[in-house]
Amino acid sequence: MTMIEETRSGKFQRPDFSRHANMAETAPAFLSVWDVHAYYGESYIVQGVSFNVHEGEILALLGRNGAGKTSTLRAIARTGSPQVTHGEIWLDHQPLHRMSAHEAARAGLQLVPEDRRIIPGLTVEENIQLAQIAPPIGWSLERIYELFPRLGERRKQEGVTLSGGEQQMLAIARALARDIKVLLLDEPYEGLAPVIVDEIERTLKVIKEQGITTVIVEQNAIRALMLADRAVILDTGNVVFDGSAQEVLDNEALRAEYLAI
Amino acid sequence: MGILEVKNVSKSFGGLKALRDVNLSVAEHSVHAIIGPNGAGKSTLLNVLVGKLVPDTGSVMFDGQSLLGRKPYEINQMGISRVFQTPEIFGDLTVIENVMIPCFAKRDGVFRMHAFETVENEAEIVAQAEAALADVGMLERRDMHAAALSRGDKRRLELAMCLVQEPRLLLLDEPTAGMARADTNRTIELLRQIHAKRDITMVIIEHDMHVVFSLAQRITVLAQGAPLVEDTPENIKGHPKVREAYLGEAA
Amino acid sequence: MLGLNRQDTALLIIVAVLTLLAPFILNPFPEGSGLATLNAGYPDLMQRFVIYGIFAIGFNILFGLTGYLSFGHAAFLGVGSYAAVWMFKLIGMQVIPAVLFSMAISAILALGIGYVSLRRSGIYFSILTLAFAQMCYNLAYSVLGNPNSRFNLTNGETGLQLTLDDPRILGVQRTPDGGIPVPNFFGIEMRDSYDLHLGDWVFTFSGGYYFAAAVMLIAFYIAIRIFRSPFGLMLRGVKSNQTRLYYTGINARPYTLAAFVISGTYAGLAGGLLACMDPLAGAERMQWTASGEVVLMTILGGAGTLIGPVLGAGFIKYFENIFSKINDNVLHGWFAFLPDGLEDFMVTLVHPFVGKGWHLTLGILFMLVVIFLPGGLVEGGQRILGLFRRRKAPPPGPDPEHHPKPTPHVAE
Amino acid sequence: AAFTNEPKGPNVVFGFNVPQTGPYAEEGLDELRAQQLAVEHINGEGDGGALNTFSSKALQGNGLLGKKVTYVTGDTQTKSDAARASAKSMIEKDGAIMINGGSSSGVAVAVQALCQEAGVIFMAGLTHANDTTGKDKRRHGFRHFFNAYMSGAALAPVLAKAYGTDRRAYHLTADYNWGWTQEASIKAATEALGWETVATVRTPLTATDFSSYLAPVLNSGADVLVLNHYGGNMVNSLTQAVQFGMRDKIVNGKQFEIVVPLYSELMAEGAGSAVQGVYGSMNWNWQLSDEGTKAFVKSFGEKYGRPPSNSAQTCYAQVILYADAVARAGSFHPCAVIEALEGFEFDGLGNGPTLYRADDHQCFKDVLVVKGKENPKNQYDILEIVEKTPVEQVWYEPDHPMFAGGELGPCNPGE
Amino acid sequence: MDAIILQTLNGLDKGSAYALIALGLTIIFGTLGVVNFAHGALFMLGAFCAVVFNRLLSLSYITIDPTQTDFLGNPLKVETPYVIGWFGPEAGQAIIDWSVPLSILLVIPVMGLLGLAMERGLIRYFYRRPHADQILVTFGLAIVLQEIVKYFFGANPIPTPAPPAMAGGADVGMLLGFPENAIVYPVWRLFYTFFAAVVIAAVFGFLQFTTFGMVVRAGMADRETVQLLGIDINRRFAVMFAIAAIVAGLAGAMYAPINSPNYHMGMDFLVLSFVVVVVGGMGSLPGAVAAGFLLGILEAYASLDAVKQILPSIDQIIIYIVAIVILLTRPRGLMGRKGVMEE
Ligand SMILES: Nc1ncnc2c1ncn2[C@@H]1O[C@H](COP(=O)(O)OP(=O)(O)OP(=O)(O)O)[C@@H](O)[C@H]1O
Ligand SMILES: Nc1ncnc2c1ncn2[C@@H]1O[C@H](COP(=O)(O)OP(=O)(O)OP(=O)(O)O)[C@@H](O)[C@H]1O
Ligand SMILES: CC(C)C[C@H](N)C(=O)O
Ligand SMILES: [Mg+2]
Ligand SMILES: [Mg+2]
Repeated sequence: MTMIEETRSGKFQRPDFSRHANMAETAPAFLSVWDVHAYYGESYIVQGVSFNVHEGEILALLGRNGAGKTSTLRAIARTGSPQVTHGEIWLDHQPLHRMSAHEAARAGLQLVPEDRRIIPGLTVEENIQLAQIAPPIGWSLERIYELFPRLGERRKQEGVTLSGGEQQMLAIARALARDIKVLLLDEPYEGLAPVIVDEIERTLKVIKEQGITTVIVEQNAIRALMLADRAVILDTGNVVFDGSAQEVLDNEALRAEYLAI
Repeated sequence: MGILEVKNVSKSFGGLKALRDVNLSVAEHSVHAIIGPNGAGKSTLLNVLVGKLVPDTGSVMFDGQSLLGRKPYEINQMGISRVFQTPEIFGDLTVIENVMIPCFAKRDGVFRMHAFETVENEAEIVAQAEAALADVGMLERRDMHAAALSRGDKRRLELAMCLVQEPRLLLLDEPTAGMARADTNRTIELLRQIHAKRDITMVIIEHDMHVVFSLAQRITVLAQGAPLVEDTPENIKGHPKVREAYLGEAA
Repeated sequence: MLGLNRQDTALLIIVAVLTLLAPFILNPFPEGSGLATLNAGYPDLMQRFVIYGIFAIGFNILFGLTGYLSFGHAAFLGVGSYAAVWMFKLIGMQVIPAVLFSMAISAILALGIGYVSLRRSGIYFSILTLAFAQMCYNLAYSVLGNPNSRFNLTNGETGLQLTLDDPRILGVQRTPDGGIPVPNFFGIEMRDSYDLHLGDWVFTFSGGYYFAAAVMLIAFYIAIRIFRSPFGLMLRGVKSNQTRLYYTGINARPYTLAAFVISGTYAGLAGGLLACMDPLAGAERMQWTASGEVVLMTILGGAGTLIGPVLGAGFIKYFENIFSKINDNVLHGWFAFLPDGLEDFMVTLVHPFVGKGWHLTLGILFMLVVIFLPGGLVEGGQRILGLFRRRKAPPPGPDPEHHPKPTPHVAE
Repeated sequence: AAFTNEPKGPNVVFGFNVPQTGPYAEEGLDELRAQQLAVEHINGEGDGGALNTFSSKALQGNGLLGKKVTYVTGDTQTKSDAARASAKSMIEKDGAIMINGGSSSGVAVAVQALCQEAGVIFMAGLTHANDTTGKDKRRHGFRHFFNAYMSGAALAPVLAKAYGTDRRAYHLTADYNWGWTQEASIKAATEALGWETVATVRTPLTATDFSSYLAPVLNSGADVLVLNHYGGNMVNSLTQAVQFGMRDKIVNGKQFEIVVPLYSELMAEGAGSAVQGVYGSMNWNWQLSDEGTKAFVKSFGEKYGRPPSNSAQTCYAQVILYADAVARAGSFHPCAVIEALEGFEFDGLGNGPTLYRADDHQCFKDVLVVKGKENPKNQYDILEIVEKTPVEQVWYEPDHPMFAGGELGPCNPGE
Repeated sequence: MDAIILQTLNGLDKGSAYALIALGLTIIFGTLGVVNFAHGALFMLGAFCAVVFNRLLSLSYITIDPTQTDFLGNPLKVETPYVIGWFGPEAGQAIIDWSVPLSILLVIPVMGLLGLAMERGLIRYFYRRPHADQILVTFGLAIVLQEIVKYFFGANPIPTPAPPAMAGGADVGMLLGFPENAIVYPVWRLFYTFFAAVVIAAVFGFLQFTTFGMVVRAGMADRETVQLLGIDINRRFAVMFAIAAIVAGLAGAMYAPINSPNYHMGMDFLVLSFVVVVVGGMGSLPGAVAAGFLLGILEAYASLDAVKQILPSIDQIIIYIVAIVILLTRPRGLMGRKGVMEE
């Protein structure tokens, strides 16, 4: 029995998060990250991060360079590096922390990594097709090309020769090609022209409307906060703020301290 | 006559015309920004400048000398350094060593057989490298493995590697992408200072308009491989075509 | 000292002391005891340790620093040997000109092969060097080795040997009693040795060994300097990101070529020394297996480390020479203290791994080392040192619940 | 010490240096078995084997000059370098006073030169090239095995008788010292009887697939194929020649034939039915009926459950011969041993009366011409002896052109 | 003319062996990125599977025949294979005779399992390790496998005949209008070429017309990302490795009648097959196959007497010369993909 099946059969139960201080919300969390600790070799990078994301919301995960945002996302996606030594991650009643990366992906999680990770040697189209091999499958090729016509034009080109921005589109397209419940975006706007950023922002709203839950890491914090419902701020591997996005926008002191804006 | 003169440069990849008849003149000691939609050919143009790509037609002159047909290291030795869009650093080396290599390149040229000296004893080089790291705020990471840096830090390291060469022409391909806002501002400040202090010309590609408008003296907008307009930042901001094709609501 | 920092000086001194005392260290077991078979302190093997050490040190300058994996280094070793034997045949039995000539010839060959092969990188480079070396081997083995042809430079499979009627224009053709003279260093014959008897122990001090050891120490010292030099830094830059180097104003090619020539010269030096210790040069020391051996030595010891290649060389040579000689006779000697049935059982148990089975043991050890010590033997040493250090001062552990696990060295 | 490795304690050490790994390993292992057997016999263990039939009675079966014989073994890997390293370690580390073994002429020549320099005796094992006792001879080296010239001299008349004198031969030759001298010897001997040599082609020692060398044979007009191959080479080239249908061909109106000048039981076993009817020569064969042979085969067969190969026999004989020379000289001093061996005539070790010629340290005795058996009765019954060529017929003078050049040099006690 | 035809056949035959070995090797080396020095050993194990299968079929019971004697004069022990006991002398003997082609039944499961075991137990820990480490560990493994085989089967080549029906020569010349017996070529070698073509086609079909090949290539380039897309790349790597092992094993088993198997036959082929793979171009299956045939045929032509008279010893170095020329004129071999193993 795989983890997923075991969970569905009710063998595993969600932990009771109420005893955790940071969990102010009462609504049931869709994605729960609870006390995650992770290391790169000897260096202790994620130092007990906990937060909840509710179904259908957009959460902005913010912090300075090196705060551990990427590491947190990678820990959630079960990449194996950083190595998670402690903690639990639950996605819609499934214990992600017991799964391997591909099982987590099949459970409905998708990470768009910060360096895009377009696969060399594969064309644009093959890069997308690759996402449609393992179930569950999401958007069709046509629908994706409709959203990103540029990719359609370049479908036979090798993915890695795309321009930086085109690569970013491809990375997002790859996520949409899968049927996802939670989308983890690591700096999706980086290197994109402002018009495209607008475009993607609109796409994210569309995605949200379809009920997909999103965690977004972005250096352009203001932009991310305007989009997001809630925000979590990390500093040196610890959660220093967990609350509504508006609160951050309003609280200048907070922004100055942890985001320097 | 600018220090950098690009004339009628075209470059195709198979059927795709990435650059069509690009003309560009960069005035000496100016900061010149190139902006434009994704895939417009900005990075391709830089690749032509540093010798990574050979254009199909056209000429590229730097300070009166043609750059075409020269090897990347020769172009660098002429005083042109580049920051790449995805950071290119020496991952296996420490941060300080990363910066020392360009120092040596600057001092010794393309090749010098100094097999019997000791790196640590090169006080002048070490000092230069440390100063450059201090400039970008990375001195405390001096002995870290470069591969273990976070992405923003890699960017800064690469910037330090270019700055330490005191180039005459600095090519920056999205130098602040992925940097936290505070650091972006610091980088803008740093670039501004360097520009003021030294006789340096900069060509900068950025999608972050805050950076572009704070630094650039002239802006060229590239679209579909050809220059759309070239003008001062104020005029570009208000240019309707640019707003539509590129800036969107941001400006 | 000598322009080295403290750590490197310490390393050099330790290596120097170990090489000087090798005759004692390698002969820990008294003569005549059952375990005496495991002694390695006899001239020939000690010479091999240091000579292959030189070979591996040189190989590591190329591979360890630049990452270019040459699969043809044995060609330089072989050419060095031929060059030295030719000097013995034509000029005389003094080793200095022979060794210098070896280095010169192999440097020239390395320049040629390196110039062409370095146009490619990665596996393509490896195969080019392999192809060149195999061509050299075939030339030496058959084309230039036919005794009936005028161009018999190598004497084919039999190997190039000294004969009584070689000219030796600056030396003697034959010794007073009519034999072939012996290679010497200003009168110290390479074959000279002196036995020191201490109780049951016998320690042999050999002229050839000390000559080779001195050369190895010089070679080692030069290697340290190269590792620590700006040149070495550039080479590591090549390994790490060659593209970046080009855009930083550095032409990587001359650097890699220089490294290639230096390491080829080291190989030639080793080949020349082999011929000094034993003036016969055979073609098989140029075969790919020989090239492969130095690759294995370097990786086994720890590529890119200073001392690793020397350790790797010693390790492999030890097995080749000592384990291959353990026969059932010796095994019975070892297990004689056991009751008969058990003795036979133990002998049967160990038998497949020694004597003709020494390859098996070596293969298993290769696997164990690389699986459990990714950094090679050097890493093994470091871990042992680490254990001692840790025992002295346990670091204040973090919250025990979140104790960091060491990164697994094998990637899943 | 007066000479290298003068035995001081209760033991004297022999060094057995044979290929234990690599393509000739099987051959080497058989040699090792024989060497161990010889040591047993010298020390008075076992049934004494051929010591009982040996013409010299100097060995009493109570060790050697009051010392017990022990031995060390080493692996030559069939490479000159490795063989020399191994021999050196036996001499330098284990104090071996005599080195015996080797399964290739290259190795033999290399180790022989080494023993000369070091001042110990080398009793060559399996080496068949003329050079070992020809231009590369050494005072300290002795060869009991026969050589390529003798093979030619013995084989040619038999071939002429079986196949006629009007034959055209094509040689495939292993491209190294041994192959060359064998090719030259067989060529000379057959041409003297009227055969014509169409071509001589060298094949690399490392070759395993000979098809591209065999293809041209058929169109060359040759009607005999001479395979100057040994070991794995021979097994492959012979079986492949048979697969190419060569044995069934009629060329020039004659049945096409294959000859393997140097045979070995172990290789014949490897080639299986392909050897049937193929001629070759041997130094010795276990099916000989002289007393020495019978005694040795019995003692070897009982210990190891298989008949000895001719390389085993040669190594056995060499160990006994060395020990006997020491016993007769009453000393381990190499010069005394050399003197005792030079010109020594003996019998009873197998294959009849034998002379160790003083001029070049080559043994002279009868040579066997053998043929692959058509209907083998058992697993070991592969070869049959066709003729025992008398020693006179294979005799040559030391200054024969194929052996000229080189000198024995002085005796070198070392130290 | 007939010499050229014969050498062409030889080239095809040799080329088939190179191509088959290179095909398996390039799957591991070019696709999975593992420098597998144990690939030769897999080839050798395949050949020994044929030997073992032959021995299994020839498993015998012993009776003592007092009328005959062995070499020491004792009564002879006669061995009769069980299959002959069961199926009668004729059918039984036929089964034994056909043991080599039948050994496919043994080779596929054995080599497949071995490949899986090797990948799961060892190789998978080395995907992300430097090539140097891969070389060391696989070389160690190759030695171990070789020594084990030597321990059980001895150092001598073991004759493993083709079935009698295919053991002789075929008169190829007659088909081409030559006189009788002008061009005779061993039937088994012709069969080998045919067999190689079938195996190559099967592997190509599997990898080109399914997404399997693409996924493995992608996984090789960036395994983490592929896993993040929900694909269990480990399983696919293992399957790929098993396929490579089976191909090597089949190549070896069918080669047994051509070259009697011995324990070091793998090493003999190892270096050449690396050359073939690299000349073909890293990561390219068609490249490996093309290079295999190209080098095989060139090698055969280089052994033509006419050629050798002009350039002595050319047949021994032709492969290396061609390799050098190709690698210097085409940076990535015949059909290599950019970026594979260039770092
Ligand atoms: N592979 C690695 N090995 C060791 N340390 C690492 C590794 N990757 C990242 N780190 C360290 O972990 C810390 C957190 O890195 P992370 O990439 O998570 O930061 P981030 O918040 O995403 O920063 P950025 O905004 O720059 O992308 C940094 O200090 C970085 O140096
Ligand atoms: N090697 C190549 N082969 C084929 N097409 C290429 C290659 N390099 C670039 N292109 C194409 O050329 C066009 C210009 O690319 P370039 O990288 O110059 O864009 P850019 O302006 O830098 O965009 P961005 O802002 O997104 O980085 C793109 O459409 C890209 O797909
Ligand atoms: C081929 C060798 C193993 C043996 C051969 N008799 C020789 O003298 O060289
Ligand atoms: Mg990040
Ligand atoms: Mg770009």
